[in-house]
Amino acid sequence: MTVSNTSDSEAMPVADTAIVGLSPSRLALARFRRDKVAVIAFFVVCFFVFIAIFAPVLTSVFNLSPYALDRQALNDYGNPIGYFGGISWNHPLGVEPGTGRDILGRLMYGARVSLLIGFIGTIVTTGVGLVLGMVSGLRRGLLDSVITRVADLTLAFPSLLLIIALNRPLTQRLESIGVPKGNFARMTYIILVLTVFGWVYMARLIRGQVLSLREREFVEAARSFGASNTHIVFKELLPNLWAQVIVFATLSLPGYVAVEASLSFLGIGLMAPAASWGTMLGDSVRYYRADPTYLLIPGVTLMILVMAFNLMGDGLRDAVDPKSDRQQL
Amino acid sequence: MLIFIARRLLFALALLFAVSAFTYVIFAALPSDPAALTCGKNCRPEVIATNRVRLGYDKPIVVQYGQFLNGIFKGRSYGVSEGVHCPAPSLGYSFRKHQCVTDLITRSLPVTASVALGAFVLWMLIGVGLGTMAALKRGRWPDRLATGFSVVGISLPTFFVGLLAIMVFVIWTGLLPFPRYEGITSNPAKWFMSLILPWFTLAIVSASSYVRLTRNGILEVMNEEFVRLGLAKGLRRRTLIIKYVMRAALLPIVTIAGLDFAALLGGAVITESVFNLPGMGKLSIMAVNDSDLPILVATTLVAAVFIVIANAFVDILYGFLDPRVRLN
Amino acid sequence: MTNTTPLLSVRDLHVSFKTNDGIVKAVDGVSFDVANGQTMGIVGESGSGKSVMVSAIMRLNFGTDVIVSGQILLNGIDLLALPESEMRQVRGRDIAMIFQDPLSALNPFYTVGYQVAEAYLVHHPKTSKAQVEAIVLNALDKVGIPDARKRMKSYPHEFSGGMRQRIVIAMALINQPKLLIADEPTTALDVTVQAQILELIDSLREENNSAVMLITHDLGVVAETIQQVMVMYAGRTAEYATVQDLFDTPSHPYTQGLLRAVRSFDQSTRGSLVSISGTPPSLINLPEACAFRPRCSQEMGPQSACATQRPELRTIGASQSACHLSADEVSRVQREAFSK
Amino acid sequence: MTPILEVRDVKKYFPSGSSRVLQRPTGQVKAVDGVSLSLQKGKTLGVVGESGCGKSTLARVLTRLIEPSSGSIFLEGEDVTRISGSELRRMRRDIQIIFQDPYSSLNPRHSVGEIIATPLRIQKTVAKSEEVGRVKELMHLVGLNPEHFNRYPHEFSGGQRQRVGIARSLALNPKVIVADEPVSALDVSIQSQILNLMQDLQTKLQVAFVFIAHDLSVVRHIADDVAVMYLGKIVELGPANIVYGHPTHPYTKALMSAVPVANPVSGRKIGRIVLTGDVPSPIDPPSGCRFRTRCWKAQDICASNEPELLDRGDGRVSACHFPELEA
Amino acid sequence: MKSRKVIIGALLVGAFFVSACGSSGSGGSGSGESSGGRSGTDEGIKDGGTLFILDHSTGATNLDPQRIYTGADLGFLGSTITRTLTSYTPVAGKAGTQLLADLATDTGTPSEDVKTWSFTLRDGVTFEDGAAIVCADIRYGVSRTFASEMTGDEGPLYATTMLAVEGEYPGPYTATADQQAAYEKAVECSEDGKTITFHLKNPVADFNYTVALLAFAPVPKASDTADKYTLKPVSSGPFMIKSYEEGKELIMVRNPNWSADSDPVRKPHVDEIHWQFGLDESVIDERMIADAGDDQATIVYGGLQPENLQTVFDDAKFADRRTDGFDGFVSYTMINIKKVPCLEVRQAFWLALDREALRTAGGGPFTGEFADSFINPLLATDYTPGTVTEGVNADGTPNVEAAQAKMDAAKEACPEVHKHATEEGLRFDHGQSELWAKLISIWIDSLGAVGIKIIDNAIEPSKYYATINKDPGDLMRAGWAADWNNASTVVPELFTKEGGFNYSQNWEDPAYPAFSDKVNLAKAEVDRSKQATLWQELNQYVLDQAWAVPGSFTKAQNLVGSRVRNAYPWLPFGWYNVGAIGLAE
Repeated sequence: MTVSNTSDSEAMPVADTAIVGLSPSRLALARFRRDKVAVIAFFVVCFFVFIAIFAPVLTSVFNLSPYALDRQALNDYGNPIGYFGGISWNHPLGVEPGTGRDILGRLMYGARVSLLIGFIGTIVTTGVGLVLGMVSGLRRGLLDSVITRVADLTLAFPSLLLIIALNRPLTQRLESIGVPKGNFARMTYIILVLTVFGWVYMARLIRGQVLSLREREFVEAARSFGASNTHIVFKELLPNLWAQVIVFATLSLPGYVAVEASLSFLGIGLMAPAASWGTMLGDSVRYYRADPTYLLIPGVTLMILVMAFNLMGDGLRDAVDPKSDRQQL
Repeated sequence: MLIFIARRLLFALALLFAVSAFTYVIFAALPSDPAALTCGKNCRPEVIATNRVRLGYDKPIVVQYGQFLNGIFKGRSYGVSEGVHCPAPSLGYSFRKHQCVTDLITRSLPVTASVALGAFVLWMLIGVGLGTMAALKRGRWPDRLATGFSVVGISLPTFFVGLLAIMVFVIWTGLLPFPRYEGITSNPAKWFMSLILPWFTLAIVSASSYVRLTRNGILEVMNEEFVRLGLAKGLRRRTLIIKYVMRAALLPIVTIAGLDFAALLGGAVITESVFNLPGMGKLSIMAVNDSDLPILVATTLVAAVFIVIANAFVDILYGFLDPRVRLN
Repeated sequence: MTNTTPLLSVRDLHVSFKTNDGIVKAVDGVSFDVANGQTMGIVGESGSGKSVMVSAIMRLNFGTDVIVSGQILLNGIDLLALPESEMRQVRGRDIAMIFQDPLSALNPFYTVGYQVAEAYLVHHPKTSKAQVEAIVLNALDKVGIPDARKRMKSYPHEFSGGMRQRIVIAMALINQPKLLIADEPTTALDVTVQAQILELIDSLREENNSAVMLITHDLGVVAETIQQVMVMYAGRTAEYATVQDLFDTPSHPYTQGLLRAVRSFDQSTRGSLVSISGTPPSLINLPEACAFRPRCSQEMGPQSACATQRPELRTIGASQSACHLSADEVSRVQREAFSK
Repeated sequence: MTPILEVRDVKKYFPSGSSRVLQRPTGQVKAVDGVSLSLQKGKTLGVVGESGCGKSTLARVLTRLIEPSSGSIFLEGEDVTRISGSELRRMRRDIQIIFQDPYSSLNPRHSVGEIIATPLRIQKTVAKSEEVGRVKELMHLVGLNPEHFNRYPHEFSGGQRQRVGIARSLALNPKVIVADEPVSALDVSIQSQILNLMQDLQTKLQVAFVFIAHDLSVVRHIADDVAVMYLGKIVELGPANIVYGHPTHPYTKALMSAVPVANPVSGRKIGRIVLTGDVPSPIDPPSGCRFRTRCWKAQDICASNEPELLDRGDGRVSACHFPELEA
Repeated sequence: MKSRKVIIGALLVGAFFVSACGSSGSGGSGSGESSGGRSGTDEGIKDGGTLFILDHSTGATNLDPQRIYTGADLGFLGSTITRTLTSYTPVAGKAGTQLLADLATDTGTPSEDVKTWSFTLRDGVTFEDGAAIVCADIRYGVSRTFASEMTGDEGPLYATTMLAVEGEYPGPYTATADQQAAYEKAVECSEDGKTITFHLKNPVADFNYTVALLAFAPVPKASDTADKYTLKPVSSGPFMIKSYEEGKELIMVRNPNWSADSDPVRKPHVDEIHWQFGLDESVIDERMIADAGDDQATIVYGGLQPENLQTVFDDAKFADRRTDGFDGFVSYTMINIKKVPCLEVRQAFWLALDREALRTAGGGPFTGEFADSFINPLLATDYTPGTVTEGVNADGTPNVEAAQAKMDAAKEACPEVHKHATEEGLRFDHGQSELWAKLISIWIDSLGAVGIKIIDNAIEPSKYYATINKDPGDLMRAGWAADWNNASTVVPELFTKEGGFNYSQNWEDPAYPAFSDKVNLAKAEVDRSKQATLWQELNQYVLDQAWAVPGSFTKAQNLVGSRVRNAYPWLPFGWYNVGAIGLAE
């Protein structure tokens, strides 16, 4: 029981092996690695991303053009020849009825559309939500009220209905202000509306987080050194928000992929000949008697991707926030 | 409490006004011409021009909005020599369907309500039931099953579930007849049969997130000190779970459910499309395909009204159910 | 120790949890007795396992990932062996409990009157409404809730911290339990209120002739109201003695350190305070050796028993102590530090 | 000698119970209601009081984390109450704060090295190249292993974290440190380590402390002067040994007697004054003497007249109509 | 083969006619009568029962007689609730195109110069409320055609173009007394209300066919609800509307005030007709294939989906219930002469298009036969096989070499148009649909092979005409059928400047004046066989100038319930004589 003042006698709670500290992100990563389901889901996602990026290469290497018509694969009625929608060596997942286009090739290209919309939509939504949420949380008063009210108003609208209703006119308007016509404008529209209706959730989450973080004493500490708002936002708050942001983004991404598919299914997504999983599903619906395989393949693929993202997001959330207890599947 | 309610209702009213103005402006500012819809295949531009004036679409948006609001409270006449009158509350007249929009909505609303109500009951049963089971049997197989269900359910797009359901239950096995909506008053049995698939489709998709919400909510409350005190008092586990845990855990869930239900009342767009139910969602989709602006404005507005009312209702209900909110 | 048959007798209690990082031995072989009408204190720093232990006695947190072994005998009946239905009868009737934070311990959705009544009705289901109301009123009066009849209908959040704790006490005592476990009952309260609550508990104990187990991290609290004390460190018993003996002749180096630190607060002179160096150990994969060794001023070196063996509880002087030091060494230290 | 820190009649009122309809506050919480203090270089002023007495608000007002509603604060004789911009930044070097909660006061995403270096970076007092050296020096000063500078807060125990907090507050060589309950979140066995450290640092660096605590016995050791606060006001203020030796205000007396004494014989219920009831709400404090509702000596005058802080002749002041003066 | 209708690809959802594209080549040899077995006969027919009609669309396009212009609707409503002065013979086959007196006592009396036509009303003809139908009702009905603001010009406009009304006449709702008087001078009504006389601007030799259009049906003024009349028109036929709910069901019941004696055309068998809307097309097919319960007494508004043709036509068990035949339409692609003033490019377009692939995507040979004329072979008098550009393959596959040669020639002859077609691209307007989402890629591919760039412009169906009226593209898709047995309802309508549906803007072409003059000649020709020769020559002229590309003589396939009888295709309307359908036990 010595009088201790400058001693380093306090027992180190962590084994003294490495002097390099384990940052919370590394800890989360380690926890994530232990979650087998999440890791598998992560690889599935990677697989789809890989396919999407290299779709042109892959389809040309394996000769699975998504656009080439194959009359030989169809009978006189325009239906695929052979079982299960015409599955064959030439067409590993069969062909599209009516045209004989290769389904695997179209799926690969469809992955590009789905993931592109998913990723861009998520990034834009998250970005907008993050900024507005931070502003709202940090600046109480008028700006906060305005943002909160706009959020209330946004939530009061039936989003899907408006997205559907505004599709044509707004796409046209986009085209008239110089956005390249056709699918580019359509994708721009989808991302735009997803953002308009999606930012609220992110902003609310971030606002809440900021409100609680700003009460934390380390923010006060920074202010007591004369830290500027910029410092507080970028050095103190943001590092604490990233985890939440990433988790939220991961969990909302599959939502956007599914929304794109639903919109395309309702006929307001992308247009032919571009392949999107949603348009494929929308088309395949007509063939559920004649060619059920055609319906199942894009449907199940979509489901697998969405599920992989969800499971990965769950895993990430658990890794980032160990308190949120989710049993492994 | 009365002040709380009054304040909440006032806010709802303001929001409603904002929503209606916003809806009207959004649609009115669009580059689509409602007057063009009054015209057929070999239509002449003069006809469109005349009708634009007659319908008031040539006037400034503010004036149009004023007329629209006036129509809601006082009714309004439309068409050739004002030949058509829609009594209050008039939400407009559809020249495509030759009917007062209010009539169209009152006709489709019961369908949507039937869909929404059944689906709501089912999904709350499934969601809250499975979620509770998962929480109580945490870590064991019922938990895994429920969690698995929720992940799969969340990952399935509604329309895909619906299509699969038709494929499996109607076409392949023939267990159910082809869905065709029948009013509950005209034939309750048929009504029920026609709605089974839509109910389950919506329920499965929506229940998934409720499984999670319930499970996490219950686990969280089970860690609360007051639950331990209840146990320490000697309360039965069952009593404890119902009176202490469920009450606290379900309160936030019920509020979310209220909002979801309201959103559904505005039209289960995809489900109604897949199952061809002549509800609000289907009406909206039809209006979109027909570019029928008056209907779109009205359905959007009605849906928004449901959402706003549900919000206010839920807040007020929360005030009644949670004594902590009641005072402030 | 008292001569009477103990009311509660805990024998070799172990409680451990499975976590992702390993097994946490929160309680690691603890034994003690509580006699009728006695006040027993359990002292330890945060993480020393005291709260986990009382939960185990009440069997409050039995989940799949908690492992409990040993014996908890209430009047000779092993609570750990009881079926849940019988255990439920014990809770609240034979053993009642007061929690640290009265706000989170009260159910926010029900009036306090309802909650107090519920505590009674669980064990007296056939009581008439009027009777219950009278009993509840009486209980609230007793713990000093002013205007009890009116305030019965209030909700917990409408009360101040001290009043809430009084309500929790009323609830705990309404069935006149044989044993009252108070788990840090005053930690969340202000000093001036703490005194009120401690006095209340003590007076009610006398009135009901209950035994009280008071869990605290504050040696000062122990000194005032308690007869028998157990000091816990890292899930194990460090020392077990009467209050007088513990304060006069502490025999475990940890107790000695604690006491000296606390005493030095009370002295009026300025100057360096006495303190125990280091920090409490992590309970994951605790070594079998003496848990206090890294912080111990009397530590006998890496080859000694301190580093290799777990010290058993044995009688040293007036207390029982889990230390490898010999009685002579202990009394030497006691002489140096504590004899005035 | 000019006190290093002087506070004159500082008040801080918070709006409360705002009505949402009109967006206008309906009441005020008088968290700090006319507090005057002074502190000499290298000395420690203890501020004691129960929760809700306004001591944490006072700490934040002193460090300009909260703007006072009225009153003045002088740092080395210079009025710093209304300064802003670069002047305020400059002033922040001289007055620092240590927080109560060693968990929430350290940013979990920064290594302790970064945490300690933050004030250096913000105030740019140390060249980038010397930063690491300065951080290690500070860590050594507060008894942390300087090699651990790139570890993260979660890898440290509560006591060690509080050391990090202290190191950070020392980084800019402040003249005054306001310590807001620096040890109340720590275990007893750790508390004295931290208090010792603070005393040592004061000796070495001649820094003045405002030491805020609810525990009288903790303050007793470290403080040269003690101020007792009740509902936003100082009720008694004087040299520690005098106030502790013989409190004149009933509240001080009650507070002292309420502290459990870790001695079964001497401590047990001798002259214990148990106050009834709880601390009233600061939104609507009692008229006159704020302590009267719980005071056993209260008479009519206490309700009508607010007692002033009067010098009791021995270097301390107290605010009571019926002080317990030495016979 | 009378009624005319415009179809825009598969744009009219649920339309009978699944049109894809094709081209000339194999001549129109189809009989159009390959009706399916028993269902077309009255074998075992019993009076009574309910006939069900399944429909994908969400409601009837129109029930207002003055606003109806779709073949199937004209036939359906004409056979059930709306009577006209003249009508067609209710039998299968060619005999069905024979004109018959309906409300009138005969098929009309023209004046010497065929500029005045009188009809005398039968005795005992009544509306559903029992009120006698008088000539004022017909005059009022016809006057409604002029109210463009109300009808939106949805119905045929023959009344407005043919009747000799002096000055402007805006219809009965907004007309001044003078305007109304001017109209009533053109459409005279006798004192006794029995005789109606139409005064025409120009001679029209077959005006009695024109009045068979529902636009000339009677409407009682007292019951006219203007725009809303389309929801509940007053019946003059054997059925009347009991209830109509859009998106759900239209129920027709028997009209008690209709007497069989007064009606030589209609022979109703069933008691009620339930027209159900808003059904999924695939569901309709599934139900028809399953043929269970009420579906045995069901017919379908719209045809079989291409994906189900194989199921139905590969299986003999459907032989008695399925139909497959020409529907009277010719599908075609108009080329905007203003934007593509270069014959070579237009011909290259013709040569390069892969009509075979398009036909396959639309359901194979069931789609129709490659057309070589804009006049359907069913208009036997006026049809003769046309000659399309040299080199067009009869089997529908593209002739890339020939097309390329034309393009090369175009590069020399009209470099600007060539550049427009190959670099800027040609905007192709078509209705948006799932089928078109597939077809368009075939267009892009096959025309791309000769360097013609196609810019896809899928237009939402509801805005199709509004869009192309305002801003026509380079190419436009549609289908056409004659209004009555005369190519005068085809060639002038499609290819003269005055025609209602000319989107080729061919009046810019130097070759147009000659064409226009000849059309006027043909219109005025009273000798029917001379007139037919003129139409044939004019048709060939259009082909030579490549103002448009004929696609195919479209076919439609259908399936009826097993109890359905008398469901024979009624040639003038391309659908069943619904009012005459009966049910077997």
